[in-house]
Amino acid sequence: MSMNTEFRPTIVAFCCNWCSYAGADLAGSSRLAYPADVKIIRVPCSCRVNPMFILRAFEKGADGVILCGCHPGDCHYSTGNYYARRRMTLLFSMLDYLGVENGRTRVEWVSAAEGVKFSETMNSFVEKIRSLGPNVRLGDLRCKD
Amino acid sequence: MLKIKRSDLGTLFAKIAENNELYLPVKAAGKTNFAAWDQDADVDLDTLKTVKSPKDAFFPQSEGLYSCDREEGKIKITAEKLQDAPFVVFGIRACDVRGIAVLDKVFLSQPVDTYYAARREHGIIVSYACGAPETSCFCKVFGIDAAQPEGDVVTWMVGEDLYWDAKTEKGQKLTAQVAELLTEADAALVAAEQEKIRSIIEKLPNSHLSLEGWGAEAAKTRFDSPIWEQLYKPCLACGTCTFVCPTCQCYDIKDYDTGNGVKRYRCWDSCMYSDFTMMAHGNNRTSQMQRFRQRFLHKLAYYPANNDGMFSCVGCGRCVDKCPSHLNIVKVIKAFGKEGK
Amino acid sequence: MQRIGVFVCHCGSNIAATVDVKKVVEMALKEQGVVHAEDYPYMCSEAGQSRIGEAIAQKGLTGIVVCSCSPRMHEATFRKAAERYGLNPYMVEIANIREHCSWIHKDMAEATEKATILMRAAVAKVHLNAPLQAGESMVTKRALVIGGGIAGIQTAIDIADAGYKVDIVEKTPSIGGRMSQLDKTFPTLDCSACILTPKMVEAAAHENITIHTYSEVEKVSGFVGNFTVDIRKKARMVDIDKCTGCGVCQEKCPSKKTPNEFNRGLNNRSAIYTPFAQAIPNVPVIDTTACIKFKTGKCGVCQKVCQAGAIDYTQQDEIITENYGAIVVATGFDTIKLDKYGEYAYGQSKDVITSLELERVMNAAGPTKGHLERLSDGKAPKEIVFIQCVGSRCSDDRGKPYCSKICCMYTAKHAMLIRDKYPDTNVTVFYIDVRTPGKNFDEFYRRAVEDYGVNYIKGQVGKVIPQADGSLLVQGVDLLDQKQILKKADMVVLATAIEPNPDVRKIATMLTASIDTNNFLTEAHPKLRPVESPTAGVFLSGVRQGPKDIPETVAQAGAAAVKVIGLLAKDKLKTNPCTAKSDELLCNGCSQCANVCPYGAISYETKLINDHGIREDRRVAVVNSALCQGCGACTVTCPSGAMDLQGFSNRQILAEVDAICR
Amino acid sequence: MQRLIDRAKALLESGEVARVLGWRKGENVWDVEPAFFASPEELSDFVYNGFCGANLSKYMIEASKLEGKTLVFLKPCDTYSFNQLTTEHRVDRETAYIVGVGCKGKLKIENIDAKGILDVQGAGYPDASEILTVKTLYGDKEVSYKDAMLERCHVCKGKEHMVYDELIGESVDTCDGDRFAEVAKIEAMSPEEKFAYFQSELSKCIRCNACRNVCPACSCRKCVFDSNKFDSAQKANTISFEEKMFHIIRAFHVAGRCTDCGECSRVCPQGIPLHLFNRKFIKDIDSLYGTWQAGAEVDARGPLTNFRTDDAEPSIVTKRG
Repeated sequence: MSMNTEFRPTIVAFCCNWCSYAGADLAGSSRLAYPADVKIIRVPCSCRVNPMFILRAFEKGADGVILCGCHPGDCHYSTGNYYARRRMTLLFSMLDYLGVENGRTRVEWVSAAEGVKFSETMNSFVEKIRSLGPNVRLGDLRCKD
Repeated sequence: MLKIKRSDLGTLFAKIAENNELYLPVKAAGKTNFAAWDQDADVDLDTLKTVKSPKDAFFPQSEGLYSCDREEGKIKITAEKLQDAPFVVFGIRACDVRGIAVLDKVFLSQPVDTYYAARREHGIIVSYACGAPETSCFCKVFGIDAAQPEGDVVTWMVGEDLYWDAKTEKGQKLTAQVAELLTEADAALVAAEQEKIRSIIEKLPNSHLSLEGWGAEAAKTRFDSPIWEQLYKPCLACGTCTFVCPTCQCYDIKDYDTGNGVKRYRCWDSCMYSDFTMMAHGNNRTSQMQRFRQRFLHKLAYYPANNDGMFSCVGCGRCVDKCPSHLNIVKVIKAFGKEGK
Repeated sequence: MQRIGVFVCHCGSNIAATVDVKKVVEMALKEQGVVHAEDYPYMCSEAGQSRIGEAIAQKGLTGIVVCSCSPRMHEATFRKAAERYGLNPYMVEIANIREHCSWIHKDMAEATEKATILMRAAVAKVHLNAPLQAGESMVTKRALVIGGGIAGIQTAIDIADAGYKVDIVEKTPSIGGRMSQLDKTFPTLDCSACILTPKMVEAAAHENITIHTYSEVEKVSGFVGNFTVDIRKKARMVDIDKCTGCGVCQEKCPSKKTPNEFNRGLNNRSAIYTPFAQAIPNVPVIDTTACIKFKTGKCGVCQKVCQAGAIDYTQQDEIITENYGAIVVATGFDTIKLDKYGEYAYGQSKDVITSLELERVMNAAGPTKGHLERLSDGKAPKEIVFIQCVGSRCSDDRGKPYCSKICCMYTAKHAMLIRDKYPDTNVTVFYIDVRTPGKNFDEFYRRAVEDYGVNYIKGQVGKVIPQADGSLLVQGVDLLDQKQILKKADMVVLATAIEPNPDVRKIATMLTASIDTNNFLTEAHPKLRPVESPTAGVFLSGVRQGPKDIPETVAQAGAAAVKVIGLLAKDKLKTNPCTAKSDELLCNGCSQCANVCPYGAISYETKLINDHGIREDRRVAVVNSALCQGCGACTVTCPSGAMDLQGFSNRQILAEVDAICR
Repeated sequence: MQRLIDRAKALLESGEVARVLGWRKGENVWDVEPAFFASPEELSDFVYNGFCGANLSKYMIEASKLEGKTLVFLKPCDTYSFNQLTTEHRVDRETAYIVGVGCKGKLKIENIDAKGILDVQGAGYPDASEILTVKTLYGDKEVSYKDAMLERCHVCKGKEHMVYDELIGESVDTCDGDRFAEVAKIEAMSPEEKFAYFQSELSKCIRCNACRNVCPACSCRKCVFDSNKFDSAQKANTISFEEKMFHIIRAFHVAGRCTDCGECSRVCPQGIPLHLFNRKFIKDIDSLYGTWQAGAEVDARGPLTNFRTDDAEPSIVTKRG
């Protein structure tokens, strides 16, 4: 299925501590595999993720960035993911507008009970990034040599 | 005096580019700036002033100095390669040629800036007389003749011909490379064109600006003038004037962390910025008035004090055109002139 | 420069079978600042933890990275260990190489490479960690309960019984709330007043409870453990200490034309009044908008007839300020306004009433002395139609999207009581669904249908048309029989949706407690922290949090009390040090961060700032670390980067990003 | 114009205001500069004409710190910025005496495609004429006022002042374009075309920060791109990524706060249509979260510090295609 078996993307996943990080833990304890290309960064809440972090990841060579948080309405801090949702919607729309392939960024709500969803999400995201190929439009060339 | 048909310039550029990197005014996304030439470049010799001056060719806005990489627990330092191939900058106006002379005094005096020196050594300046000077021009004030620029080769556009006159050894070498495309020409037509240019320059509103009171002594007499307090107020503290200026030469040195090492580079800095010359203890210029004053006194007093009275303004008028608040050196010169101080 | 120690756990074979731990150790030693790295079979064991201690002592470590299981599992363990060995606990970071690596990958080379990268990210983060100290704040051992209904009363009694002082602030002249207006309660049909009044008396008599009736919360400041509250005690015009509650003033009062709120405006009351006979305190108040003395200056009858000399026309509102450790919001509900439901003819016909009005009609102390009669002509109704879901489960903006939860049950109660007392009166109920989850609830409903012959029709009523003869024509549909129904009725009762009391926004804003789109207060967690507000120290009790019946309300009131007791039992509170912090030099004072803070933890001060030699007064954000829960919403809202989150700082997260991407 | 000067003089003389913030004559009709006038005499240099495009709201940040009130002349579009700054506590309404001035559209000298311009006749206020007569070194030329107008005036938000103490002068509706047409045109491009378009525009950027420094929403005391807080300090681009980062983040920071005053595009020395970034966010905000105009009212809560529980998911970007 994979079009580009040689290409091993770098993928950064920001996960909120209370839902998605726990969901990733559950995926782990349930032994639900997903590619090692995904590296998780723990943040307290999806609302902690600054657009700067995402652009920085791309700058330094990430090929895809995914943000996972509690389902809307379930935020540990009650409202954090609502703000994150607006911020990411606008940011992703801007990246699309600038001609960056819009599959390179994603937001997914994953609860602590959704180990299966976490694993499936990561599998499908990696698949998408592999099909898009390396990120050339948002990277900083200095990091590539 | 040699010449080439305007319509054959594409061939000339291609010929030059065979042996040299070639930079010239290129229009891209509606604005003309000096850029590397290629077959598809939209060469623009009609726009009088490129947005940025051609100083980039010798003193780029950003340039790598060296990089540090970790190797087996040790740090390996690799210096950036110096310019070692010839390159031609075509179409530099008289004021901008003088601008390079201003930079030379800074970067070529001891200690010599090796990055700049290498570029100057390998760079060939083909200057280009100003067919239609603009309202904002005031190069005459600084003794610059827009009709007769300096340079390794000087060119004029007269009618449908480009006239070519090599002035230096470098210029002659370049001329030899393209000799097959050039034909002998009558210098009298150029002289007539020069007369036309000079007559327009006489009519420019700022051609007779008085520089009285400026120069080395202004550092003392005008530093504490209350006029600065009046003048600076509209300044937004952006760097437009410094970045379009052909003579501003301040730079900052920064490190870029690539994750595997550090690339040290320098980039233009602007004395208009609040963090200009910021040091651990703070900043020696704490107000925008002080920063504003610094820029103009540098051009009109400090630089002349250190360089035999040579001003580091060349009257190109880019700041006059580009300042978002319409502040500029002409207004500064006039403000002091009015006061008669 | 940090001196970092990296400890790689085998977790038996959980990690070591998939990750080459030796290789991770080897790679760790190549990282900048790593002065010690080792692997160990079980880092979480006593022996494993002591390895950390040894390395701290011998190598002078300033930062620790443990590559092991999820930080959700053992971060606290390793932080405590570090503290035990003299290192600030917040200098420890965990690289999760089990759940996020060894357990999901099979290929050893791949898993080892990933583990190495996760280790690097943690090392990069530790480089920027700073020691953090958990702060402490004192706890004022007194609680405030806003609202004196059954929820508030129960919460107060439970807290008071545990030995803590509690104040109840009640807006109306008496405690008792909605429950005092009810006639009987489902599913037991016992008398509401009979079970409520003893609770009211108990609260009033409790040595730990102070009741402020006819009072409102005016201002709240402070934070968990340390709230300061201004309470406005409205002028009663009656001296609460002198009044004997004899009631003569109310009898003699010449102004008797004010709609009686307690009876939902179905009859009138005097200007000086107690809302109901069992009111606590049994001290009347003067409604100065109705009182002739206040309107014209002439009258003073009550003062003349008062034997106790308790009437005092000169009383003024009084503001008292009290300190509390915890606040419980139990402000209850009201029925929605029906002005958008013209089709039911409420307001056009006196015989179309809400269920709460029916409670008053059926109550012996109500406007009809408990006789079921039409309010228009006093005749006994022979046909009564109940309409369910009036404004509940509503898809447009006339009503509420939610189910009011109690209506199905009280309608069954009403129907049953009517059929029981007036067997010749027919009762028809139009419903969308009958919802009866709850102990003995469905049995109760079935009794209404089966034993009492209540006629339930699944379908909605389109229109109620008042007829010339005084009856009401009800147009409805029977969905099961697929037919139109035209029914003549003598009385129509609307099961009106309930909503939080309309003062909700004011109180929520004061407490910085968030409210949802329906104006119910939001829970800290809808499932796991249902009686806590996201604002620390603020708790929820009763219908203010969501629709519920009396037993649920009482249960929740008790739960809120337990949370309050748990808080008040502490002398000091430890505060989470991973809180937001504003850099005064960068702060614009623009207030955007406060807009997104769910806890009201950010305030603004004007301060003299010395910004690299420029001295000026600036408005800057200040974070109250006792209130901040560390979500980080403010940090992204802050354009200048002045606001940062300790423990998850911008630079720390960027360092992790860089380490992963390099 | 004389009415503005007379009113300013009267207010200065009565002591009601301590200074006047307006525009000062330049060497030519077009190079007017924002200026403070401290005395009635200085007002002889006051000017208000078609080239007074500069939005004076941002200067009120500093003026708010001074003793006494400042009379500030604000055009209709400038008042949005003033309100937004008031909302963010950056200016103090109490220290401003706002005279709302009429606007007939503002001109951009670069839009007058002529060499050696000496004078532009017909750019005055209130007697702006439909045809400008341009005197140049190389002969006279006629240009229509509309053609010489700033881009923003063609998509004007309207000539109503959102905040003022008094109004002086007439306005003329100049709106003759669709504010979001350019954005929609780019949205319709293929990713490759979009990328190529922005790459060519942004590669002109010289990081002079004029767009940032003129922007009334970019009112940070210290910009993140000047501080070490994010390791993001950048002075000049070294490669194209940094310009993109700068412009994306700048647009993001002002999203929901940008009033679309158009100053960024007006001042860019390289003519980069910077408003296309901000307007993209405005268009998205309007369509996703309901029409929003920053600065229309004081103390309104902006769309990025607000939410609805049923907001669109970020995946809408992909779905929209």
